[in-house]
Amino acid sequence: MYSEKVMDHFSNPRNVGEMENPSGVGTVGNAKCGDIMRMYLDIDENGVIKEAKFKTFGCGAAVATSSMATELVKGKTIQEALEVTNKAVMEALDGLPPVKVHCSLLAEEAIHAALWDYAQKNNIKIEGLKPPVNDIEELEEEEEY
Amino acid sequence: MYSEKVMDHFSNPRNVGEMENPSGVGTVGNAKCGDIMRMYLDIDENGVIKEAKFKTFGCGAAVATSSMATELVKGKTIQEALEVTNKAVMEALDGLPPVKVHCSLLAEEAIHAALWDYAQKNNIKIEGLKPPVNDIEELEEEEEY
Amino acid sequence: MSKLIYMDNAATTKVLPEVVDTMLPYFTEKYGNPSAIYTFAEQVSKDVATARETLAGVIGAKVEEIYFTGGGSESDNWALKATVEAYKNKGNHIITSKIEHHAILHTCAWLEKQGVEVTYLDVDENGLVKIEDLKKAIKPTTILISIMTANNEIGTIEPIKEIGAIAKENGILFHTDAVQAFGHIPINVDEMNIDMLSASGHKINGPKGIGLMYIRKGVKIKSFIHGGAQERNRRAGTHNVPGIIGFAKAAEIAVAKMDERIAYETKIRDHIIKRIEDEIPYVKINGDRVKRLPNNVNVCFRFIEGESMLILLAQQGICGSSGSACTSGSLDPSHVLLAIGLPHEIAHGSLRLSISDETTKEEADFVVDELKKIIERLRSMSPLYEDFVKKQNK
Amino acid sequence: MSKLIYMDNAATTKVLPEVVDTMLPYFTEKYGNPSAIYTFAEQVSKDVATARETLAGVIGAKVEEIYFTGGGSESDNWALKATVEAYKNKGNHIITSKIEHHAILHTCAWLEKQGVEVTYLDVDENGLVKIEDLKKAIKPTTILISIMTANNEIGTIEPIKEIGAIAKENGILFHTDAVQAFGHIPINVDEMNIDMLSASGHKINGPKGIGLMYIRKGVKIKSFIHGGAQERNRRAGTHNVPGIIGFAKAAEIAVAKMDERIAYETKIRDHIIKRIEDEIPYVKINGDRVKRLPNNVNVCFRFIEGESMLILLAQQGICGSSGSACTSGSLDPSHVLLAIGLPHEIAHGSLRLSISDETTKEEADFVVDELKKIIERLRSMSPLYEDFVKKQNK
Ligand SMILES: Cc1ncc(COP(=O)(O)O)c(C=O)c1O
Ligand SMILES: Cc1ncc(COP(=O)(O)O)c(C=O)c1O
Repeated sequence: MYSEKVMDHFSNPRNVGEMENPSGVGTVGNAKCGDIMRMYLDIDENGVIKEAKFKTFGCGAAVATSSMATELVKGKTIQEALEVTNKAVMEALDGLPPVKVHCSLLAEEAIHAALWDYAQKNNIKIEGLKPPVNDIEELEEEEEY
Repeated sequence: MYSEKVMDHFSNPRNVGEMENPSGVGTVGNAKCGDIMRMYLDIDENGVIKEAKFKTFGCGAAVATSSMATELVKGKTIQEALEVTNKAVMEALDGLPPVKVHCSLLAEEAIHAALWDYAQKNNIKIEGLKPPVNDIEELEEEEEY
Repeated sequence: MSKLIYMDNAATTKVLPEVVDTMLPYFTEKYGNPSAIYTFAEQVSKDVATARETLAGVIGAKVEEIYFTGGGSESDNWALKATVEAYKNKGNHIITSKIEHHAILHTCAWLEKQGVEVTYLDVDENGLVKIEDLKKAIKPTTILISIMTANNEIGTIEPIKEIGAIAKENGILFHTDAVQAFGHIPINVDEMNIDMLSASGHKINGPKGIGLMYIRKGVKIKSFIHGGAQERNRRAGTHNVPGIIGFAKAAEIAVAKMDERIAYETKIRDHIIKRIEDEIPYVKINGDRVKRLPNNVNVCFRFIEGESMLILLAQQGICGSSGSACTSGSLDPSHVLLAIGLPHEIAHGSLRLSISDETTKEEADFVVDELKKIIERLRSMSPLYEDFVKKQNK
Repeated sequence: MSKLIYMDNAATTKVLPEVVDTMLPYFTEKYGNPSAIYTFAEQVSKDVATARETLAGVIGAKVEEIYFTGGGSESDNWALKATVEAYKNKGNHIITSKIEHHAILHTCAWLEKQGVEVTYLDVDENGLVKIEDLKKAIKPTTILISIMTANNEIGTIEPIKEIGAIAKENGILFHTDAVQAFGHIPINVDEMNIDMLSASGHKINGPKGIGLMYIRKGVKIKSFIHGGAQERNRRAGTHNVPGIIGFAKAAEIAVAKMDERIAYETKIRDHIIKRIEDEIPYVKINGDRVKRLPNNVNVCFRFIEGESMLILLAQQGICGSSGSACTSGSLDPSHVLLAIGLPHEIAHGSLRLSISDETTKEEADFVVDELKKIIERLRSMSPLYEDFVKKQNK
């Protein structure tokens, strides 16, 4: 079902983890739909992404696209990072099965959400960046299983 | 599909043939339905069936029931022959598949038709015998194939 | 019974040993469900995809236009019922022929009860649909034309290219029941403008219980068997993997040797027909002499009934079939033989011998030799023959 | 990948070698069409009759009450659609449950579009239909109750004896989808007042592409696949003889070792469940603990998603399945897990392990050991788990 690249990024995901004091962090997706991606970015004073980390709840494609997205934005300027589209992520992964294309959209959104957070914190405006649709819902306090 | 008895009477039918001057002859069935039975009887002055012959156009069951019917009526008086019912013929053959039961009815009818013919020729009335429903149609004169 | 001489290949065929060999691993080793995501099943899924490709190739279709079913009957039912459902806004009239297989005719009868209008086209004395009749039958409400590629009883090959062209011209869908033709004679869904096509594995030396439906891309089609998401949501049910693999292997072999087989079978077929016509009186060959499946011989022997003939043939090890009523348990003989204009009493005496490329000339000759004796024997006990002879002698 | 550990027997099973051996002659030797009248096919016809007898015996049915189909999905479709057609003068209301297989649910959805009224019963948190709800749902127009014998995802065994009794009391037909239960647990159609029952060959180590429907004598039923006169005119299509023979052989074996297998599988099942509950935090076992198929383990691991888990398991050679949406391509996770009241995010993290009597304790332990590592790993990369831990530590 998945390409070798996808399987590689799923089995050995790059940049998994949290960040203590990220320049920006964004969480997108929806637990109801089974996909949540959180991306942390460390951005230096020149606006270059020095480090990226992620955590993902989701399928193989979701994990692999998160991993690939962090790889792709690392070392890029904010403007360059904005051009890391879902198409770019998919291509870098040698494609995804049709039913999984939405996962790559999530990766694009996660980058945007993290950059938005960075912009908010630093009170700057990033050309071409829209506020993320934050559709992650608070984890309800269910009874313990 | 058929019992051994049926197969025996089909493969080695008893009493196949015509009769020169039969005491009675009856033809029943319908070429359209794929079954025609003709029975010839030779009846002596005491009303005992000395000889029976048949010709049949029809399936395995039709042939076997004709054969068995001729066997069963041979040596019987007319009254006894009237009691050779389709049930008797079937039993003597160790049964017939359900879809073939109508063939045994034909055998009973053939006996009756031959007896009716005998009665007509000799101007006598046989107790319990009804005129045959002669539903055999004249062979149409089709073009030659 | 000595040797078995199997001449009922239109009913079902022997599965080729190579086909069985190809299927075997999918029972006990590669048994995974191709819908599963683990590696173990992924290979199976790929093999099913390859099989689909092979089968698509037989009729010049695209891979994604092939849907697996449980057999030819299911495909036929699906084609008719789902088209009626999908196109009910366009109309509710179907055109078919009087000589279709019961899988089509009985489905049509059922549809009529649901209010669908069905036109059953007459055929000519060779079993050919008349193109003029077809044209006349088309109405603004006609949504589907379903005409078989080749008839299972008399072997007549219908003018489906012409029919497809007419369907296309009139914006009507064209379905063809190709159960007897798929893998036997060349079919191309594009050249022939076929929108839907039914085929079955066991008619081409493949396994029983597997069939397919070709559905042209763009044709709206509803599911017939609802449930799981298999076959792109159009046909539910766990894939019959060994069946699919075997069907494809059989098709591959059939296509590879099609030309050769057609030539060989045609020769044997015509030899049988010639000998019967030359050596047995009062016979009629049914079906078109030329537009005919290479493996089909169908003949009526006057004055005798089919089942008796079949049993006597069977006693010599010969397997054939008959359109006689008595083999089916109904009263009427084959609707196909009646549709080509035979009177009942003649239709009752029909014999179909459907050969294969394994049929030898010796077997063919043996069959005709035995047939001669059997016909003579049955005529000698036939009251119809008795009457006929008496009439002749008058 | 080292050894294959197959724990997806609820999806499909390996065909037993003895079953394959029994089928083999019917491909290349006894390939005759059982409807034919020649001796060559007569033996096949007898063997099919014997197979029917064996299968009837599994559920205490009469031979003539068993009809062969192309699989469980076809049987389910047939049962519902044909009952609606046959009993339309009586009413048009069907009662089923929210946790039925899609072969039932999607057929019901289709029937609703045709104007049929369907009540989908809720189930309790263990997946059990509530008898009181069933009683309340019955109307004068109710013609059919269709409740599965055992659920394919969570393994819950429904109270079908009680349901059958209620159906009978109210003069309503009772159909049960026994695809997961047939040959696995005892079923008796008379004791349980079952009028119709669906089963499928490939769930009991038999072949794919063959199924059956039990239809009690006296139940009016229409055909679903129209055509030839097979199956006493009720299900057309050339018999899938090897499939039938293999299905019967598999059933024979299943019945012979049923008690033993139930005992063994239950032991392994409960061992897996206990270890998971003891050794992995934040888990929920789904389905009834006692009224449960012996081969079914179903568990939700919080904070993780099922497909990822399946892929990592597959990398260790372990085949399982998940009710996660991502395995099906839809957005919603399993309707069964939602119906037992799980929130979406938890339902997404489900794993079904369906064992067999070939599953060893070592394999079971290996699976749990691997599972522990996999769950830990996936949680370590889950933003949901991160949030959860932070909240706990507050
Ligand atoms: C409960 C249930 N019903 C129906 C089916 C459908 O059976 P099949 O795949 O044989 O069509 C299955 C299995 O897929 C099932 O588990
Ligand atoms: C022309 C035709 N259509 C349909 C069928 C039905 O196919 P199956 O028996 O595979 O269901 C047959 C064969 O029986 C056939 O010859």
